[in-house]
Amino acid sequence: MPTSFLVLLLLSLTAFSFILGRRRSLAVSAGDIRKLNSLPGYYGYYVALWCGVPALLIFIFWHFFEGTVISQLVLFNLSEHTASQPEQQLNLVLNEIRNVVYGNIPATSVAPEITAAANHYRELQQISNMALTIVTIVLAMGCAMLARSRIHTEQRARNKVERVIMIFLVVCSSIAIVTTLGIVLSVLFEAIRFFQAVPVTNFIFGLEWSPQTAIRSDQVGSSGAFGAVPLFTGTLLVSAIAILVAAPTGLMTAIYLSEYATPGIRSLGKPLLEILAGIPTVVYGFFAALTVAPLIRGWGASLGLDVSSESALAAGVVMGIMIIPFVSSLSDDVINAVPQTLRDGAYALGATQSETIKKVIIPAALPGIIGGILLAVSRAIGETMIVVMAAGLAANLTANPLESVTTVTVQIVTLLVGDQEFDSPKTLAAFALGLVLFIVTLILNMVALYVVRKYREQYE
Amino acid sequence: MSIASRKHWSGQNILQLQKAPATEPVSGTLSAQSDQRTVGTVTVDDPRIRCTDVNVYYGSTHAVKNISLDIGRNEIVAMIGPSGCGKSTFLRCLNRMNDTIDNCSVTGNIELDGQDINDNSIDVVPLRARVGMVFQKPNPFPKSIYENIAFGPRIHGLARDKAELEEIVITSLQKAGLWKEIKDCLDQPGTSLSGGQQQRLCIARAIAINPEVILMDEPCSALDPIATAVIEDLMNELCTDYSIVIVTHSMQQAARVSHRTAYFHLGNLIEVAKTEQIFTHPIHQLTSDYITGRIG
Amino acid sequence: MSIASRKHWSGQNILQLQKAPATEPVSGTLSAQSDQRTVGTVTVDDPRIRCTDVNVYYGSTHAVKNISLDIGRNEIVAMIGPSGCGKSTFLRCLNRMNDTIDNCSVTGNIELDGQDINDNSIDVVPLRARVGMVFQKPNPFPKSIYENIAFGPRIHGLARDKAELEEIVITSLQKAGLWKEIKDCLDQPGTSLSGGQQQRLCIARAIAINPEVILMDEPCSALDPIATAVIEDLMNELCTDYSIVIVTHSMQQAARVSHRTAYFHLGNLIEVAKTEQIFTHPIHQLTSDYITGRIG
Amino acid sequence: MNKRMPARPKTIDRINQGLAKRHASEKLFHRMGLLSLLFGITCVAILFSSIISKGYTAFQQTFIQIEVHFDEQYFTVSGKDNDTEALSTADYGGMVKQSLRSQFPEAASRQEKRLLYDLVSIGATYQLRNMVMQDPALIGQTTPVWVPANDDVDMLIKGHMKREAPEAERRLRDQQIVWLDQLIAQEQLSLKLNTAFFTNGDSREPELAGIRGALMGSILTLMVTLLLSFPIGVATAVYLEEFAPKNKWTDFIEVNINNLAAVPSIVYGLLGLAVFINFIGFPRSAPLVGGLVLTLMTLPTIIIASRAALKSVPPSIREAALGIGASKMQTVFFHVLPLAFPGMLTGTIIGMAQALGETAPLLMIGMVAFIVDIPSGIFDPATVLPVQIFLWADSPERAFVERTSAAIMVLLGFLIIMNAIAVMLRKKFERRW
Amino acid sequence: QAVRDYISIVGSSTVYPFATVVAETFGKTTQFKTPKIESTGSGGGFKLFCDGIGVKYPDITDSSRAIKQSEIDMCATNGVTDIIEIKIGYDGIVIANSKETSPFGLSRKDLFLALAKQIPDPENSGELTPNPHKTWKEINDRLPNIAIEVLGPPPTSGTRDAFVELAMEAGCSRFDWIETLKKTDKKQYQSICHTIREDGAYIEAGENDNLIVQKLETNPHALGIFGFSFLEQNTDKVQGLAIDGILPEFEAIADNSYPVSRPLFLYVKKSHVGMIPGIQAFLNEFTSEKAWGEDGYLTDKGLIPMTAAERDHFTENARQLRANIFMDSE
Ligand SMILES: Nc1ncnc2c1ncn2[C@@H]1O[C@H](COP(=O)(O)OP(=O)(O)OP(=O)(O)O)[C@@H](O)[C@H]1O
Ligand SMILES: Nc1ncnc2c1ncn2[C@@H]1O[C@H](COP(=O)(O)OP(=O)(O)OP(=O)(O)O)[C@@H](O)[C@H]1O
Ligand SMILES: [Mg+2]
Ligand SMILES: [Mg+2]
Ligand SMILES: O=P([O-])([O-])[O-]
Repeated sequence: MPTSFLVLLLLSLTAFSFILGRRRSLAVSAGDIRKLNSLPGYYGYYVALWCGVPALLIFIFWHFFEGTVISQLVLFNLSEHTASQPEQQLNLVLNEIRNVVYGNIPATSVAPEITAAANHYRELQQISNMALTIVTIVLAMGCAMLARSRIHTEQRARNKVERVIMIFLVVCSSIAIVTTLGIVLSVLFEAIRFFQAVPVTNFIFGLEWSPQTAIRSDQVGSSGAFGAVPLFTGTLLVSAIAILVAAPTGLMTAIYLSEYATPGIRSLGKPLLEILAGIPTVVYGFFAALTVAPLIRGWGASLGLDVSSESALAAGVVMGIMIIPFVSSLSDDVINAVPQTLRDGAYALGATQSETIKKVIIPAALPGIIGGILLAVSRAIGETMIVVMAAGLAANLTANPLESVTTVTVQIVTLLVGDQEFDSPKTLAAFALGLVLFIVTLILNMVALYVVRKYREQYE
Repeated sequence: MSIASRKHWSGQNILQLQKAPATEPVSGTLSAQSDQRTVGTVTVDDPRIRCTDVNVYYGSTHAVKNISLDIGRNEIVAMIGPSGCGKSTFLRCLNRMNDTIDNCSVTGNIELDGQDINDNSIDVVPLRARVGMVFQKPNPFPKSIYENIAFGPRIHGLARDKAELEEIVITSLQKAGLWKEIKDCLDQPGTSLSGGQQQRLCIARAIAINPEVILMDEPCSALDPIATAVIEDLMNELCTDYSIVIVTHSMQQAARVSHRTAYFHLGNLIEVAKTEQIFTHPIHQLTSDYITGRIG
Repeated sequence: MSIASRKHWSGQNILQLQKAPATEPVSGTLSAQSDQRTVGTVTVDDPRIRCTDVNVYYGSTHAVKNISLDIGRNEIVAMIGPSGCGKSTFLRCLNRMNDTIDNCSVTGNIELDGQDINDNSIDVVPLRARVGMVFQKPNPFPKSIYENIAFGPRIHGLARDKAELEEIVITSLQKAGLWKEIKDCLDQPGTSLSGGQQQRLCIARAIAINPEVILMDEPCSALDPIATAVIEDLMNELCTDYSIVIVTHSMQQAARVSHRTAYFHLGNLIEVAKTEQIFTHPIHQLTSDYITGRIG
Repeated sequence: MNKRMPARPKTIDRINQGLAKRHASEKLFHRMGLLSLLFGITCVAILFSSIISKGYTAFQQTFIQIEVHFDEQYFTVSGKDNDTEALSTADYGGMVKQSLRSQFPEAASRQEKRLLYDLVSIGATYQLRNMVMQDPALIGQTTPVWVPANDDVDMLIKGHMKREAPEAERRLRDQQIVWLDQLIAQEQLSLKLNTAFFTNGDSREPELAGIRGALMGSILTLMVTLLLSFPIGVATAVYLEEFAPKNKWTDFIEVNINNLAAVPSIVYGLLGLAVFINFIGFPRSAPLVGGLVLTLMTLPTIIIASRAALKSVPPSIREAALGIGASKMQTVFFHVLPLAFPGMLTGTIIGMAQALGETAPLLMIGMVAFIVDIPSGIFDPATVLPVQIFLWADSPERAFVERTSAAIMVLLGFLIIMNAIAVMLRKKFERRW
Repeated sequence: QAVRDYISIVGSSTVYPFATVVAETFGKTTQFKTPKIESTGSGGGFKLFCDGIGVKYPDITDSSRAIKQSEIDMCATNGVTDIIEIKIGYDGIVIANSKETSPFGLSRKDLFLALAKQIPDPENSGELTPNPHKTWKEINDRLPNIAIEVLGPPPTSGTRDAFVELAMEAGCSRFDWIETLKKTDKKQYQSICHTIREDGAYIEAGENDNLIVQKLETNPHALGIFGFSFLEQNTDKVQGLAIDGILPEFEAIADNSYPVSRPLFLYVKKSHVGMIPGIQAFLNEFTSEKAWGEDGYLTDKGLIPMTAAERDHFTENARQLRANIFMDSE
């Protein structure tokens, strides 16, 4: 039975057992649901969960191991000569066998031994398929029947179903933790290797960043060319410019949309701005480098300022435009959710609309607004392409927005996708940068949480 | 205070007030559509607020029907009537709070000191500063108690300095009878107070900006008798300078504090009269039914 | 109903109830810290709810202090007291609504039909279905009126089919005295009703699930006398089967409907007694001060 | 009671005094709001107009009509007539060249012939093959066929290459332009709808390059992302906001999630490479892996937005439901979630938009690749729209400039459709209380 | 577990445009599927390529430089021992400016003096001084009096490596004392010759050559460094500058007279040939005359072909699958 068909079958069995459970609960209560501990639907879910979940788990488990098991069996039957090849080579042989099985290459073009193995493979697959079908269906039906038979009026089906939902919720929340762990682990070891080559202090306090030259001249450590300070100041500068553009515009837009604009304008303006978040960053990069940067340079020249052709300002401004919707849409939602009674309270005291907004609504919506701004800041910190194209890659230690800077992420990307070398500090530096950035933003977020807590105003 | 002195408002059907004879009470049932003519003394000389033919619609619901009513200077007017009869709605017209409800439309003429408040050129900010309001459901800001009260004086620039502001806050809380209970926790959020405390907080907030007219929508509903007495005293004190309109369900309260009482029924203003009179000799059948507890 | 029959709750200081002699009234002032001993008949035989030494803290604020009180079967208990004295807080303990407030902690023993409701093994869902509640501030769902009422019966599976559900909705609305006004607009949002209508909607919503105990926090505060009478009738009717605890600021109402009355003051339960008795011969000085309007 | 309260006339006078200033600031505030909105919309408009003005020409393509003679001799090389092998391997390039030679016999030298052959796209060859494979009866006949012109010709016709420029500064020689003018005069050259752009996968020949592969890749990838990130994000937000005890641990989780939003997207690529490809063993370049990585990347956005939305539901709603004995789960699912839904959708819209435009993490998992075949499942190698844009933007051929913009237009169209659905849903659930 | 029926290629972004044309033609003219080609950069390509043998790992990697010893070692430890190296042609690196500015020729020494971080002190032989040059005229009187502003690839790119080695180093070694350093202190020599100034005169403009071309348009005084194919496509906008008197033209690069050009390579895992369908056929297509010959379609795309002899040599390698990675190829 084809996999998709089996899945469909299991799904319909699950749906059917929902009905079964519901029916059963009505039957044991003689049709009077008031006698039941929980609503009939919950008994339905209860049976459906018993039907679907174990079968699905087996199904996934099976698919996870099926390939390996069959492969091992097939390899076991290969001739001495073929089987004695190194394991990696066997992997290729298997691929060839599978290619024959799936008809990607004609059976005539390969050795007879492979053809035989392919036939064997096919047989095993059929057996496995058969077994899986039987096992899952029997399991699904068995569990469903068992669950159904256990339904009685006192059974707390709702609690059980809710517990399953709760488990689901907890598992989902733990994904964030697991992701964090994964990210830390995936950069930690390489970062440690980097720090074995370059002292941590040099990295964190060094003022010069020039990874390539350092390797070439083999001056690692002594020249301090792995000083991350210019990268972090660059990140700070560009993100600060971006947020200076995005936060006021975004917030004012949100206020305008939710408080002043007619519903028509609001329902048009908000999604329109949300498009800004989805334009690929390459496009922004071109926009920044070819439109905004020359513009700023021209203005600068007319004011007698010396503007670099790749300025942090151009990159920052364009990045700011990109993250406007993070602030505007999220803030609009939370501002809209502030209860009308609060507005009424302020209006009745003779407050103007802007006073009401500034002094009552914004404070009440502050946690959500800060959340939006933090998200925007995060996006700005994590953005790469715009800076690469518009601010360049030169690691200048400067606070002047008219000069070119580079950011941590840009360096991570260029180090990782450029011409990397095995185990050289240059490549490893990317991981160290990732780790340190992670820690820095973690600290920033803790501060932000503390501040938000302190100023939070909970309505009602 | 004569009916003839009333100026007519063009574009509306002309107001024809009749004093229904007490011996022949007006019919006790009202169709929802019919325009009821108000009996009693609708007008006063030199009113602070004069309403003529006010109608309020929520979408297609006609919540307030053709109501004309004057509020005099230094007068306390009580509005009574069964729940849902349009008291709050009418009250909210007087400082244009209905502007904030999307599907709510108000027609008719409402004048404050002779000035049409629904006029486009009218600035609602000083209007609402002059006509203060206490809402039916207490709605403290999610700020500290102090900030709740200081909000009004601060936006209007009523205090020259911190000390003055503090004084305004304290006096307002004292007047509302809340000071003693919360003087140690002025920095607690207003939302963490008990129901009655919140209500008094809102009263204090409203009087902190010294309005000339105060609209109070059931200000004592969540208050114990003692706190109620404090508020009633406050009203008596304030009415030497200001006008007060109060919605209440307690006839005793209406009797105790108000000079005139207006009885609303299904969106109509049935009867307005001096309070003594309305509670002793109601003219309209509906009024007397309500007062004696026969409607329900 | 003897004090000695009271079972003691370990870990708390032992309850020592004394009947204060009427001739020597207990001091009228109370330090916020002191534990007040309740006078009067705290216990009943075969109570529905038995509370022993209940304390509630909001963070560090001690809002309810060492209160013990029984609610009998088929009894209406009224709770009176000045605003902010902890009535609502205590009421909310009885169906564990205080669980939802973050910094609120409850200690002491509360039993419903002999079962400790604060026990970890207790499922709050059936508990709250058995102990219904009407909140002080009306809080309808932002859904249609029909859905507001139907929600409870639906989640508890009280109706076999649509028709039955509809019937429950209609009866509940009728009992709460709201049916006539809104029978044509059941699909309007509950939030667009007037204050008093919202309050009755919440009452209807609470009784729609047929609770055994009903906690009502000022259910009639926004209601006119007639609507109030409807609710009071409802209470009388309900108490033949159920227990009712009502918080009210109207002594008249307490006198009219309740069997026993409890007087709260600054978080303490000062006195509990048969309603006739408390309004005629209060034992505690504070009680009599309050009833005669001397505290404030 | 208190005589120091300012007297009445003083109060309203004071209020009136400050009024002008307050109204001015009100007006300013209102204006600032409007300006901000206009600024944002102007940015959208500028980006759109620059993209559209650069890209709209890509929806047309220059075609040249040639007279093709499907000579039998081409099909009998292998000795076996008309079998599929012979049909598919016949020298169609030769046929194209033959027909061009007969059209312009004056091209004699080797150099001139090369210039002549350069006028039509290599795609002409594949086109002829398809024609014959579908209808072998064509063999032996002569038919006129419209074939795509080479990208340089296309650029010249569309005006992106200046014909007045000196010969050395353009990619077409004078001779070629003469031939093209002849073709135009004989109405054998014209601009037609560029269907290949919508039906083909990637190609190194601009005139054959299409967006369909990348579009399919994007759809598959985003489907995986949406199906995972929305439920997981909402579930996480619900758990943290409604069920989790408020303590240090949940604070830590909150900070953590905020922090994940700031992790550079390429690091998610590293994670995906380590976990999904190297550890679990999913294939490289697969939409499944791309979707998983983007899921991890968008989760913080959705979670943060959803939490903000849940926070702004007034507690009285929860109390009301709990008070009539709804379980917490029922309260959340029946009352809180519907009210928080608009905010959750906002988070999803923005998160998905970001996922749709992301390139960097896909680099690590092999989705920045040249893939010609249209992916048909989440395990097939695929690329996505922003990657296609990125790759085309980096191509030397001039004709890819307009195609890049056209690809951006397709991406934006996709984005708008995706958002429109969400926005409609969001509007349905929005309300104020 | 996935079954792979297509060739997987990773590697240099410089070779990417050429490898993809071959792949596309191969896919369209044979029964095999079109190979999948990832642009990961040369180093990234080797990293993936050397990770092991099996379907999970790529079959071929492109590179814009020869494989390094460290990479060979890495391959060897992972069991990738037999590697076929095929040189496919050359890529010219051009220095260009906007058409609006008049062209000027540069010598490699000029380039070194303009772009090195430190240059030999003219007063003090044997000493270095931080590069003082602000305009081209300061370097050489023949050159125009405009500010030095060069847009080029970042240090992480192979093009930058090639530029540094072929242009800078050659210019650098015109100074005799530096030339001698080469033998005595190679590290010192490299650090002088390979270090590009970081004071803003050299602008790292990313790896997108189109972007550099377009930036030259908006900034007529700047020079840009990029691959030959981009010059070819943009002759109306930019012009290549002569290096040491030789203009970057097709023939000049092909006959090796243009000094700044570098070879491009394919590396093939021998053990995958025959197991993954089509590798041999793909190599045949790549090394066929119609692809990489002088009139082949790769030259259309900007690849500079090798001499016929070289082509024959590598065609032979490809046909014979001659593993030809030797341990001293660094
Ligand atoms: N959420 C809260 N957080 C902190 N303190 C609270 C909170 N709710 C109530 N309090 C305090 O607890 C005390 C008792 O409040 P409660 O609401 O029980 O009073 P009450 O007797 O119901 O008064 P009222 O008649 O005014 O409703 C009050 O002093 C109040 O300020
Ligand atoms: N926002 C609204 N949208 C639609 N209808 C409304 C709205 N507010 C009130 N109504 C309706 O208007 C009528 C009058 O309401 P109003 O609030 O003025 O009554 P009320 O006299 O204040 O009653 P109560 O004493 O119960 O507060 C009611 O029938 C109510 O249902
Ligand atoms: Mg009202
Ligand atoms: Mg209370
Ligand atoms: O991608 P490259 O290694 O050729 O720069």
